[in-house]
Order: sequence, then C-alpha cells, then structure tokens
Amino acid sequence: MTPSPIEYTAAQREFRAEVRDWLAANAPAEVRGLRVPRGPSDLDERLAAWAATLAEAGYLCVAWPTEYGGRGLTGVEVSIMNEEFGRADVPRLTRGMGESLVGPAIIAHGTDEQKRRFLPPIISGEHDYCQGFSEPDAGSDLASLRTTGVVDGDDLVLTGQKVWTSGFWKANMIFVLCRTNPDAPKHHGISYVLLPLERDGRPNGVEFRPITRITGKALFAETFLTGARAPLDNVIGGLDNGWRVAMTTLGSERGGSATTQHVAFLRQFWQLVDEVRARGLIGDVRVREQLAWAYTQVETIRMAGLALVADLAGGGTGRGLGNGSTSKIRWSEYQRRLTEIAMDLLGPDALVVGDGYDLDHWQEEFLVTRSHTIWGGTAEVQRNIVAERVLGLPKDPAPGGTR
Amino acid sequence: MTPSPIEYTAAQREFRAEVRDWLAANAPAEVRGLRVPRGPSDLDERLAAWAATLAEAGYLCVAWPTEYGGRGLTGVEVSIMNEEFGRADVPRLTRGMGESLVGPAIIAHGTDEQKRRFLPPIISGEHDYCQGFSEPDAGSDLASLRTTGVVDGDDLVLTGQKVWTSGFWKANMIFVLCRTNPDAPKHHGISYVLLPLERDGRPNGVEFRPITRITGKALFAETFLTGARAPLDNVIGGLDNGWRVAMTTLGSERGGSATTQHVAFLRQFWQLVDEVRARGLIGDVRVREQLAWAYTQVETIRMAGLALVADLAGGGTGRGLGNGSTSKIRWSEYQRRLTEIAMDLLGPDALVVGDGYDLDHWQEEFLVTRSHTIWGGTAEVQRNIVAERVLGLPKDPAPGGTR
Amino acid sequence: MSLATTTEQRELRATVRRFLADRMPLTRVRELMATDTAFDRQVWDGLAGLGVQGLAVPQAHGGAGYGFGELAHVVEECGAALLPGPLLATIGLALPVLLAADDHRYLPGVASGRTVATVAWLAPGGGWDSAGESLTVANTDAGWRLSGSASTVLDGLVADLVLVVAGTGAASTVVAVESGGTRTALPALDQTRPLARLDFDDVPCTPVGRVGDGARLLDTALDTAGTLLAAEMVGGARACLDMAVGYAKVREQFGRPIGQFQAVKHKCAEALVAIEGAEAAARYAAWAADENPAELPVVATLAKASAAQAYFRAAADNVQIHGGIGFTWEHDAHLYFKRAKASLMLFGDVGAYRRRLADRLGL
Amino acid sequence: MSLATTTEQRELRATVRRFLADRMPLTRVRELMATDTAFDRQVWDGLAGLGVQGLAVPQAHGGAGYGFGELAHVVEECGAALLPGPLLATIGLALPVLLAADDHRYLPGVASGRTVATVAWLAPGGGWDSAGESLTVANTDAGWRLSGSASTVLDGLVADLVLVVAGTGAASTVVAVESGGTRTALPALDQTRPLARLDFDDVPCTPVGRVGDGARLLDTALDTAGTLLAAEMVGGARACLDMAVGYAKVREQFGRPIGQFQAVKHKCAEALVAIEGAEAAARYAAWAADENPAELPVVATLAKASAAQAYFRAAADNVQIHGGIGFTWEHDAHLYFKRAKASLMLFGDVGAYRRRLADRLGL
Repeated sequence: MTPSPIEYTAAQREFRAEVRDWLAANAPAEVRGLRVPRGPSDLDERLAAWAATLAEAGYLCVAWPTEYGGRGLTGVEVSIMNEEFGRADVPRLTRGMGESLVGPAIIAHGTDEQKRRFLPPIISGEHDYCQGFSEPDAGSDLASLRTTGVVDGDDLVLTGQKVWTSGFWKANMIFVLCRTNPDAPKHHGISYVLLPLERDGRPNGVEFRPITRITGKALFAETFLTGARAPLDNVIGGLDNGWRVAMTTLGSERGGSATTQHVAFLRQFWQLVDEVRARGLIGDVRVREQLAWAYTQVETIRMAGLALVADLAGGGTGRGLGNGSTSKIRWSEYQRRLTEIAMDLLGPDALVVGDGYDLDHWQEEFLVTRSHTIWGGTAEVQRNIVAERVLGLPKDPAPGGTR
Repeated sequence: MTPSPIEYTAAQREFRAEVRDWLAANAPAEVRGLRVPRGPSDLDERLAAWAATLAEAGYLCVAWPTEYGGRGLTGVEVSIMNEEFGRADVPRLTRGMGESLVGPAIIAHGTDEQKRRFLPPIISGEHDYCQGFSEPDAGSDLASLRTTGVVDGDDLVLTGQKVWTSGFWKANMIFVLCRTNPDAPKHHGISYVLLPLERDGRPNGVEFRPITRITGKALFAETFLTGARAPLDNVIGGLDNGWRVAMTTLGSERGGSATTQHVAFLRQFWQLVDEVRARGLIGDVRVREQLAWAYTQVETIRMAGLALVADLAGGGTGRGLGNGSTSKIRWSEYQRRLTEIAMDLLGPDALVVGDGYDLDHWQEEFLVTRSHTIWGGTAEVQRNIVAERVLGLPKDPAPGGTR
Repeated sequence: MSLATTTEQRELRATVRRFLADRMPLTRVRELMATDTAFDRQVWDGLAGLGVQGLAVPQAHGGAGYGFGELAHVVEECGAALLPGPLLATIGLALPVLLAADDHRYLPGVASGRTVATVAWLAPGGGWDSAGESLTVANTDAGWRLSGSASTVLDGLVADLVLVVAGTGAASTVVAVESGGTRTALPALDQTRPLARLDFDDVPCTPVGRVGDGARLLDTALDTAGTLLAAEMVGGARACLDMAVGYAKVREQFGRPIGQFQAVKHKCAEALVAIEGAEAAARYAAWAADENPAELPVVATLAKASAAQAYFRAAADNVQIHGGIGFTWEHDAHLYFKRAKASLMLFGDVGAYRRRLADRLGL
Repeated sequence: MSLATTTEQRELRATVRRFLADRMPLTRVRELMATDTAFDRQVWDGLAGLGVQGLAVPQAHGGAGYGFGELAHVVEECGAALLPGPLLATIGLALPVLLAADDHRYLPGVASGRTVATVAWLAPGGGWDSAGESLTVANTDAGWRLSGSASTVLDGLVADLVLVVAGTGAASTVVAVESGGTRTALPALDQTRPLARLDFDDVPCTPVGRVGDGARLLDTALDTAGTLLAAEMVGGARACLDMAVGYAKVREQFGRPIGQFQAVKHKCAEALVAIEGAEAAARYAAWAADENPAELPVVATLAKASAAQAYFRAAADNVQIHGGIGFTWEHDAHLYFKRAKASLMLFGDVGAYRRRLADRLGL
C-alpha cells in the first residue's frame, strides 16, 4: 500500500470504514460512474433517488450539528467522506446552497422555531433553495444592493431585481438579501429573508428570466421580485441584521474537498494526454513541457490539500496552509490556462462544435473557465483579500464606504 | 536597394546627404566602432575629442533652435542623423542632461541673460550637468521633495539630500529642484536652480557619495547639499515656479531614436543566436521558439519606430502611434525577459563571473534590466500614465494631492 | 510607398466604417451567426461597390491596383465590426494564390466581387500542416479529376470558387473547382466565421498555376492571409479595448468607477501596449506585401502571432472587466472572445507560428 | 509519518532560526561573500552541534535517524537567512549518493559535521547534462586513478570529500577524492554559493558504490538536491515576500503607503499564491524522500521547478517594490535576487525540469 501523508486518528479511520461499508452495501449500481451534470438532465431522477437514500442514511448536510439533523462532521471527516465516495465512484451529492449557505445561517442566527421549520426540509429536499444575493448594479460590491423589503402587516414585501440565480429551474425557495432600512449605512439596514416561490399554490411575485451564458446554456436567471411576500417569521437574524447573517460560513469547513479536488483535474489531464497521443504530438518538446506544467499544477493542488488535511487531522488549525482565495486563484487560473492550451493542441478540430452549439469538454471548459475568475468574487477581489487579510497590507481607501 | 517604408521630403534627403558627407570627411578612424561605456573609461579622451569636433560642426544640441546654437532639427531629422551615425558606426554623442533637460528648460523659461550665460557652455562642454531632482523619500512622487532653498541676499542657499545622481564623476554643474516656499501647495513653491559644484575654485557645499548598484558598479551618487549657494540669477523661470520648468520637454522630440533603437537589440539578438549555436542548442524547439519570440519583439520595436517616423515625415503628428510610456514598457520588458532567457540558455557558464565581479554582457544586462522598470517612472507609474492619459481612465484618488 | 497612413486610406477606412456601422451592426452579425453560411450577399455587394474586393487586384485584371496596405486598413475595420462572410477567404487566401499563380481567369471575378472564393487544404482530423494529405488530383483521360476530403474550409459553403491544394504524386497542385462535390457545414465555435467540409469524388477541376507548385502557392497564400488576419485581429483587439475602457469609465463598484482601480487600469494599459505593437507589425507586413515581398515570409509570420496574442488578451480582459454580464450570450464580449481564440488558432497557434518564424530566419 | 509539521519540527526550526539570526545575520553573509570560500567553519560546527548535518543519516551511521522532512524545515530557514556554505552540497548532493551507494566509510563524518562534501560532474563549458563528459576514471596497476576537469562544483574549494562522477567506458562511476588535483575558485554571480573548478591529473581515488552505477547515483542525488534546494528556495521566497510586504506597509508615495496600491497588492498576493504552492510541493517531496521514495523522481522534479519560479518572482518583485533602493548593492534585495536566479538555473532551468518531469511521467 502507498504510504499516506496523513495520520488519521482511530476515530477518523473508523469513520472511513463506516462510510466505505455503507457505500458498499447501499450505493446502487445505477449511480456508479455518474457525473453530476451542470444543468437539467435525464439523470435527474436517478440522482434524486440517490439523494433520498443519502438523506435517510444521514449523508447529507453532514457538517451541520447532529441536533439539527446533520452529522457534525469536521473538515477532515468530510474529506474522508469525499474520498470514499470517490473511491466507490458514486456522486457525493449535497443539498446545494440550502446545505452550504442557508442552513448554516439559520443555525447561527435563526430562532428555535425557524430551525424547526426550515432545517428539516432542506435535508429532506422538500425545500430547494436558489440564491437571491447578487444584483446587476452591485456586482462585487454586494452591499450596494437595492432590492427593497417593506413591512406590511406580518409580511415583508420584496421588490427588486436579482441576478445570477443558479438552479432556478428546480428551486421552490429563494434566499434573498433586501434593504429594509434605506436610511442606515450601507452594511446595515439589510435583511436576510427566506422567500417561497409560491404561496398557497399561487405564484408569489417571483419571475425568472433565464440568462444564456457564452456556452449557449441557460443555467442562471435574472430574478424579478414584484411585491413578493414572505412572512416576517422568515427573516433570519432579525430585520436590518442581514449582512451578518449573509456572511455566515461554517467554521469547520476547512478540509472538505481539499484531498479530492485534484481528482477530476487529474482525470482531465490524462484525457488530454490521451488526445495528444492520439494526434501523434506527444513527442513534441513544447507539448511535453506544457503537459508537465499542467501536471505540476494538479499535483500542487493535491499536495496543498494533503498538507492542509494532514495538519487538521493532527489537531492543527491549518493556518498558513492556504485559504479559499489562494486556492481559488490557483485552480481557476490553472483550468483557464489548461483549456487554452488544450484548444491549441487539438488544432482545427477544436474549432468545430456539435449541432445546436453542442460543445465538447475542452470547448465548454475553455469558455466556462472565463467565469471562474468572476463569480464568487472576481480574481481582482480575491487578490485584494489575500493582500489585505493574509498579508496585512493596508486597505484601499473606498470612498463609497467600507468593504 | 531595399524599399524604404518612409517617404522623406527632398529637404530631409538633402539633410541625410549632408550628414553622411560630413561624417565621411570628418569622423576619425579612432572613434569608429566605439560603444559609449556606462561609466568612466579609458575611451573618455577620444570621446571628448569627438564631442568637440561635433560641437564645432553643430552636431550637438541639434534639436535646440538655431538662435541658441542648436540646429533646430525635427524628430525626423534627428532620426536621420541617428541612422547616419549608425551607418558610419561612430558614436552619436550628446551633451547628456544638459542637452536634453537643462537647455530646453532654459530655452522655454529662462531670461535672455540666462540663455546667453548658460546655453553656449552646454554646447561647448564647459558646463557638464548632473541631476538633482530625485530624493530618497520622494521616489516616483517627485513633487514631495524636501530639499530647501532659502534666499540669502543675492544667493539661494540649498540644503538637503538628492539621490540617483548620474554622471556625477564628470559634472561641474548640477540642476536642482528645491522647495523655496514650504507653505505653498505641493507642486507650487518649488524652484529650479542651476548650481555650480565649485565657486571661485572652492567647493560649494555639494558632496557626492557614490551608490554601488547591484552590478557592483557605482555610476550614481547620493548628493548632499549643505548650504550650497547659487546666485538668484541661476533660478530658471522665477522663484516657486520650478515645477513647470522641470516638466519642460522638447516639443519636437518624437522621432529621434525611433528608427535606430532596435539596432542594438538586433545586434544583441544575433549575438545570442551565435552563442546558442556554439552550444549546439539551436535545434531545440523551445530554444527556437524563444529566439523567435525575441526577434518578434525587436522587429516590433523597429516597425513601431518606422511607422512613427513615416507618419512624421509625411507631415503627421504621430498620434496613436505610441508614446514614451508604451515604448518604455515594451523595450524594458523585452530586455528583461530576454536576459532572463539568455542566462538560462547559457547554463552553468552564466553563473560564473570574472574576477572583481566583472560581468559579461548577459550577466550585466540581466541585472541592469531590473532598474529599467524603476528609473524615470516605475513600470506601475508608466501603466497609470498610459491608462489615464492615453485611454482616459479616471485618475486614482490621491489623498496626498494631485500627481 | 510610405508606411504612413495616407489621407486616402483614412477616408476609405472611414467610408467602410460607416458602411459597416449601417449595414453590419452587431445585431445583424447575430442574425447571420444563426445561419450556416453567415453570409449577407448584399453587404458583400455593397463592399464591392466600395471597391474593397478589388483593392489589391492589378488594374489589368479588373482591380483598382492599390495594394494590401489599403486592404489592411479596410480589414481592420471589418475585424472591429466582426464582419462575417468570406472576405478573408476570398482576399486573404484565394486572391494571393491566383496572383502568385499568375492566373487571369478568375481575377476579374474576384476583383468585382462577383466571385466568392476560398482555399481548401486541411485533412479531416489533421493538424494545420496536413495540407493535401487527404486530397489527390490527377490528369485522367477525362481531364483533371479531384478526389478526397478537405476540412475546416473557410466559407466553404458559399464559395463560388474553391481552390484545392491536392496531392499530385510527391508534390501538390492547386486546382480550381467551381461545382461538384458535397459541401457540409461544420458548426463553428466562432459562429461569425463559418467552416465547411468538402468531399470530392472524381470531380472535374482545372489546375491553377504550375502542376506541382501547390506547396509554394499555399505558403504564399498563408503569408498574405496571416497578414490580413493580423490586421483583422488588430481591429478586433482595438474594439475590445474600447469596449473595456468605455465600461470601466462608467461601471461603479465600491463607490467609484472601476477604471480607477489599478488592476483594471493596468490591464487596459498592457492591452494597449500589445495592440500598438501588433498594429505596427500588421501594417508593416501589409506594406511589405506590396513593396518588399522578400520580407513577407518573416514579417507576416511574426505579425500573425503578435496580433493573435494581443487580440486574445484584449478580448479575454474585456470579458473579465465586464464581470458577470460579459459572460452572457446577450453581451457582445463573447463574440469577440470566440473570434479572438479561433483566429489565434487559425492556420496554427502562436507556438506554431514562432517555429515557422525560426525556420524562416534560418535559425 | 505525517506530512503535517510536527511540534518537534517547529521547535527545531525555531532553534535554527535563532541560531542563524545570531550567527549568520546578513551583515555576516556579506563578509563571507567577499571571500572565495564563503565558508564559516564555526557556524558549520554550530549547525553540527544542533545536529543538522546528521538529521537524515541513519543512526547506524552516526546520524539522528530522522529524515529529509526534518531537514527540509531546517533548509527553509537556511534559505531565508541566505546561509552561505556547503550545506546543500554536503546534505543535498553528497549524502544521497553515499546513502544510495550504501557507503559506510564517509557517512559518519558527514553526519557529525566533520566532513564537508560535494559532488562534481559538470564538464567545463558543458550544459547541466554534461555529466562525466570531461572526466575519466580507471582502475590501473597503481589503483583507481581520476583525470579530467569538473566545473561549477558547489563549494568545491572547501569540500573535504569530493564525489566525482567520471566516465568508465560507456558508463560512469562515482569515485571519492579526498586530496589531490587542483582547485580553482570560480567567482560566482551569486556570491553566497561559491563555485569551483577541479582539475585532476591521475589522482588516486576510491569507487563509491558499484562501478558503472554513476548515472543512477547522480540521478538519485539530484532528486534529493532538488528537493532540498526547493525547500531552500521556498524559505528565500518567503523572506523576499516578507521584506516586500514590510516595506509596502511603511513606504509612502503620493500620500499613502504603497501597499495600498493594487499594483503592489496584487504582486504580493500572486507571490503568496506561488509560494504556498511551491511550499506544498517542496514539503511533499521531502516527505516522499523519507516515506515513498518511488514517488521522488516525479515530485522532486516538479517541486524544484515550482520553487524556482516562486522564488524568482518573489525576489524580482521585491526589488521592484523597493524601487531605486532595491537596486543598490547596500540593500539586501539583490542578494536574494541573485540567489533566486542562480538557484533557478542550478541543475537545469525550469524548462529543463519540465522536460525531465515529462520523461519521468512516461509521457
């Protein structure tokens, strides 16, 4: 056996065995080898069934505390779970933003009643959330949002426009940031609301207009809120306190995908090697150097992940071993450059797409990678974060307020 | 004959013939093939004699108006002159900063008396200027200078510290910016003074302390002014008006070296090809690509220069055809990257220097090129200039005042 | 002839710019993109009316007798407008083959805009250097006959005249095909530059130029095509930089226009430096095509690579500076981005052009 | 053994850092730079006192029996301090040759710090792959005799033991030379890492390892040397970034600290991203050297290239961020800059390492 660079505790090893055994016993053959598609697909039913199996066995929302239906897993344990799902070659599903964003916000800031009301439906899949944070005029400057929330009796009435709403085609809930106090400073006066898309079976003033991306696919939408109503009970963390709620993240999330992120990249790398070989280009010195460069990037991602999890597994904090921003910069720029190179290597063939603008892996990734340095904080914002928060360089003076 | 991409006027062609004939008749064999060294050298006497010959024939300060002893040459004519000197393989000497900076400032802002007193000695070489603008704490932010100038009778008394004074070892004059009005805004209250290094044969409170650069050579100095005295008559443009004077440049300077700048780069390129060939590396695909890249950069510099001079020769303004900043970014980054590559290509040999830290061409340029993105406005400042002045992007808000 | 832009060139350029602004706004480009041919015959005829197709054709063959210097300026405008259609194929590829082959038959048609032409040489599944690998031509009892397949043929669906580089024994020969064979659209990543696959089975054809001279003719054509493609890319790059700068001046984030941030500023400044250099090279190459053809193989090669880098960077940065909106189909940034990448790859990527340059320098 | 840094490693590191801060401040480095040997025997003995040289030597041979994982942490500190002297030559080059050759004679001396050792293989005027080209060794009646010249020998002037890779017929063999031959200082661009040329004329020597096994031993040594050099470069890169960030916080231009400008910020952020990646790779390679040697040829190779790029960038940006002062001899920025470039080139530049990696991946 290859020696492991991570020394797991007995409990962690036991957990690994438990996951492995469960998967061996419960993962149906029909989900083996499935890759979760980016958009609606004919796999959806199989994946939904698999998600229900996972939910029942407690393999969804695993980082949530057990008292809220989660499993209270640490980052290291999540990484173990990811590894085992990978080894079994079955999709490691989650409840998306409901699991990663809404749940943690409710757990940190919700009332007991809200926790009872909103957390179980996330796990069961009954509530499927899409995101209502971004606005067209706000961009990276999220706090400059303009959607308004006006109290009307027991309801909050929302009006405004959101954008980059992903997963809209399957959602029945949307979590929204809106301005409930226009007179307060930029970061105050914002509220965090859970808004149902329908009330009493009737539309609730939420309209999606799909946005086609440069790949030709429409996986995001503009969202128009026109007098959409949510009970005030759906405001998390209290009125005007939404910014803090929105900034909630799971404290224990480091680790997670650190040891498995490279797997897909490695598969992709060898796919490129195969294609290059098939074209008889593998002997070309420059091609070899470019491939070696790519392999180095993938290995660096793997090694950085191992170092982090090794530290966490040993009881460390992971300090100094990277963070969300440096990791994002690393993989997003790698993927971008790799796909540029791949297109060049594949030559004339790479200029031809399928009917209906159907793109192959390289073409699609070549285009999609342009978005990776935009969503979730542009590459420029990520560099500011690294410089200011990690290196302690002074903040840019921002005339419009703090960031 | 190779067709020329520049259509010269009859007068310009005549001027070329005149220069060529003069050089054929007057350039001594002993200056042929000489390269002007960066520092003091045993060539100095020969070069001084050649400069005297040029001065007498009117081939120094050629861009100055004829009424001040210059030749009133346009940028195109200067480029022709540069080409002919290159063709004859003789050094195209100038009177350095006296010619390029001090003279134009006097011509634009000096009194008649100052013009009579200061211009002829620059041409003759009697006054040799070094520069007293930069200060240790000012850097790119030149206007934050602190050297003081206090009026004392008919004199201005200068106290302070300057830095990056080049050519100090041969200078007998220094042109200085000093603050004569500490209460005025940053860019006002500065004066431009011509300061002799000696008065009546005695030291005038100017001390140079050579600064050794990372090449091991000391071609610059820190300059300490301790009660150095200049007559008020030596203040150009009037007290407190020095910033405008310092910003003076020759209006007609575009063209100039545009068609000859690439010559040295091309020579250097072929030198690298020879060295690579001698090491048996010329067949290596990656080496070939790197050399092709280098050749492309040199050609781009040549072609951009030709386009500019072709436009000027045709009566154009050269608008949109580059400027000092884009040109500087282009050649400085080319030279930097080229020397990095050259060092790599030359391998182990490039790690060994001569006795007394004597550097070969590649080693010296590898180090010197680090300074090209610092002096005369850092690479960052150059990019700001391009973005703001050429592209019209909004200025950075500078809390400390304008730039 | 000077390298400087003449008043006449400036006026021609302005005329073409106005014509394209009127007849080929990006909304129209998008309509054409949705078709297999992306060809607007009326706009093509309009350009012919302005004399574009005949600019570099000698007067003796019905052209205006100007040169590629003029054409480069026009093509810069076409690149900025993302003009779809067979201009590059006709003028960049086919015309230089005809000129180099000293062919008189087809030149008047090209000059007048009557004939849309292209050149076919790539083997299906092959690389950019697969010229003639899948095509053979022979002189049979029934006359010259062509068989085999060509892939990635620019504007192959609409070309009235296809010049095919096909193997004749160890060498290759260019033959003209006016009809016959099967033409299949190849949906293109860059929908503004349609591609096709052509299949020939014993199709009648006529040699153009000397038999066995195909490789030389193709090389010449690629130099000219590289030169005009460089000009087109420079025009596109300028358009991208203009878009990015325009947006950076008005888009506010954190209370100020994003153009005030150095990250945006320096991106734009670097794009300008690259574009200026590429423009100098592209225009010089066009000058050389007219005035100093001996220099063309070197300067066209480096101009193409430089323009490709400048365009791709400017187009990519334009997407980035626009943020999320720049990643939508609705916004025009992606049209340029795809054109930039496809143009960078066309005839060989930057590395391939560098190698070609090294060879041509005799390194 | 875990990849995580242990408390023991942290303490060892801190001890070495304190020792170097005390005994090898940059003022002392500068004194040593001015000498041919750049060697401070007392500091060397001091490091031996801390057990550094013996860390990765098995206890059976007088070492501490720890591994390269520990050594990498120490070497990071040495790199940050720009420690001159033969640590890399002794531990990175000579030690792995001795270990791989299963040589017992010299290991105790190396472990105790008594023996300064190096490896010589480069042909004068040759490239990094010129191993043994100018050196031959033969078993004569008078015993083993070495002739020829080796260039660019790390710390060749002060080494008590020189392991020479010399040709034996078609293969090569490592031989140990303890005295004899002529040693000439080669003034180095990076004065903190002295080089020498060694000339041998029929010099007595002793084979180390099997005759004909020289290439394998050298390869093994280069993997370990690459690993430790990567660690050293990561340490140096961190030091550069610290210098740059520290300066950017206090240096004011245009009324604010330059660290507020995005151009400076983003430079520093990019340096950190590169350094973090290089650090992960360097530490992983050191871990592999101890725990999974089969992986070492691949991971050492990529670690060396990554660290080289990160260090050079950090060192160059450090000069740039310091502006004029960073270009002076007096300022320490150039010491790191020269070390960075020389280290990048040492044993082969980034491109050469990429090719090696492709080979080792079996591409």
